[in-house]
Amino acid sequence: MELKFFKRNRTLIIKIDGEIDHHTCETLRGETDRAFEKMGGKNIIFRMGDVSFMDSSGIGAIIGRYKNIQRLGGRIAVAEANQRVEQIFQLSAMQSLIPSFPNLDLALEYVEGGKE
Amino acid sequence: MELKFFKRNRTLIIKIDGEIDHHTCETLRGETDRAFEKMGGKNIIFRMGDVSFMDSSGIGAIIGRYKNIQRLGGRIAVAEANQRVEQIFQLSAMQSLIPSFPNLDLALEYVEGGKE
Amino acid sequence: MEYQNAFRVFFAAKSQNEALARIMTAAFLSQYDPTLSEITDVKTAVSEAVTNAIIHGYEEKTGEVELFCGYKDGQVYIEVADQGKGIADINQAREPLYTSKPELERSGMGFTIMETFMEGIRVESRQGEGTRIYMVKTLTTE
Amino acid sequence: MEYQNAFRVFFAAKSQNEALARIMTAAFLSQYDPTLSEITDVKTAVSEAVTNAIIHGYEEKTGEVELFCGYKDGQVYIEVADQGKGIADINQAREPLYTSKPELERSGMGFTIMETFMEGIRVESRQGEGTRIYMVKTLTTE
Ligand SMILES: Nc1ncnc2c1ncn2[C@@H]1O[C@H](COP(=O)(O)OP(=O)(O)O)[C@@H](O)[C@H]1O
Ligand SMILES: Nc1ncnc2c1ncn2[C@@H]1O[C@H](COP(=O)(O)OP(=O)(O)O)[C@@H](O)[C@H]1O
Repeated sequence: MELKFFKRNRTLIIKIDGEIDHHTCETLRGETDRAFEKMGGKNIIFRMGDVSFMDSSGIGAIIGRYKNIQRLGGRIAVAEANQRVEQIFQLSAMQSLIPSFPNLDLALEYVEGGKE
Repeated sequence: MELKFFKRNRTLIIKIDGEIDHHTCETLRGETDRAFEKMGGKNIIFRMGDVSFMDSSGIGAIIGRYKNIQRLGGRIAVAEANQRVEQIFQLSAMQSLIPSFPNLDLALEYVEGGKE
Repeated sequence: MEYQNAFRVFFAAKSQNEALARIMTAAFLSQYDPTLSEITDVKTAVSEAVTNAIIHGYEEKTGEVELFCGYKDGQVYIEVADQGKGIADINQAREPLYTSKPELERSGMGFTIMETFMEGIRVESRQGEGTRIYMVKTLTTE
Repeated sequence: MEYQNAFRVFFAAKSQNEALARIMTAAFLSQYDPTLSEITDVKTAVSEAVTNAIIHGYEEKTGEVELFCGYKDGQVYIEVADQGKGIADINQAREPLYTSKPELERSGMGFTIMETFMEGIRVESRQGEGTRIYMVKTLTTE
């Protein structure tokens, strides 16, 4: 798994490439939290277009970030998830908390639309 | 492993794609012998540029074809073998019987140069 | 049962072997021309079960995980086993969203995913002795 | 020996599992950032040993092949074993170009290739009980 971090307005964008499982989630969690602290910001978007595999560990990691962010009044969203990743989100009913958008622009619109 | 058969003059050219091991050699042997019988010809060239793996089973199969062909007065050559395949040929000292050429043209020149 | 082909592997209960288990499973399956989606279904279920063995069975301590893959008449049979802690209440464990390790950010969706992506799942577990999961999937054949 | 990571797999002595054994080995090795050439060396040696178990050990009849891969301090340890026929004369068997199955178009180069591509190889065999090959390779580390 490879991670790339970008900042747009007050949103940290994390592009995930490769496999998300319990093993790689440790990196995903650690690096996301570090980047969020260092780069500042309020919201998080996970760009998942290049995720080649994800199991339930991915749900745990995303919900974990949601819990942290939400405490600070921020929003979190997922963008570009493929059908398989989407299916796993649906099973977990995660989408009531963390919406999933087909592209980055829609995700940005949603997270930046949160109250100040 | 995938095989493609071509005929040029009196030479059957076999392009091998993929892995050559004991398992795939059965196909390699069977299809080569069938094609040789059906398409006629005198010589054989194995084009090995797209062989991604080969173990000693490959040597056995090539020498086996050599023995058949030689009885009929034909020649056999290898073309485009990568460094790894070349190394395995060298270990077996097979090259005294079956020369290996960097490209098809040189291999053709050699096999077609045999006596009528 | 007489399988047409099968392997049984034992590996160290280390998280980097989750990917190894998936690759082994996919390589075995690919002999039978499954669809990409079938491969992913089985890989995902194996990933869940192996992860559970490592983090729940052995609680991330030393141990050995067993993975079996067998094929017979269009069906793939999977077993994942550990000799770890065992499950006290299997019914509760299989409930969606139930996890005994929220502090590790587990989602409690492992069993639900195994049930969704495979056809049958059976759980054998004894506290202090370990857990064995059996799963089956029928491959579509052309 | 305490390995830093290891797996031990048992699979049916079928020729399609030669590729499976190579994939498993390569997937295990790739955790340690080997060079492509090191991966191919080990895959080739494993392929030779597994093929020998299938065609010489079990003479293409039913049986189970065992493959072990372990890693410790920059070295990869491989074991391939069968419970087949066994080798009567190990020295003769290890000679380049010696084969007991010329009718199967074997080249007699299996042991030579294992010796060339791995650093150490040890052969344990008893007639009627089976054969176990041990091989080691040191990975270059940056
Ligand atoms: N191999 C196992 N050994 C011990 N307990 C297990 C095992 N597998 C699952 N469990 C128990 O079942 C619960 C639910 O498992 P699961 O649905 O996979 O969710 P999660 O792994 O996210 O906790 C786990 O939290 C754990 O308590
Ligand atoms: N696992 C085994 N069981 C029984 N005999 C074996 C085994 N491996 C090797 N041999 C014997 O050693 C000989 C040489 O093996 P090898 O160098 O790999 O060449 P090849 O496989 O081409 O015959 C074989 O022909 C066989 O007689």
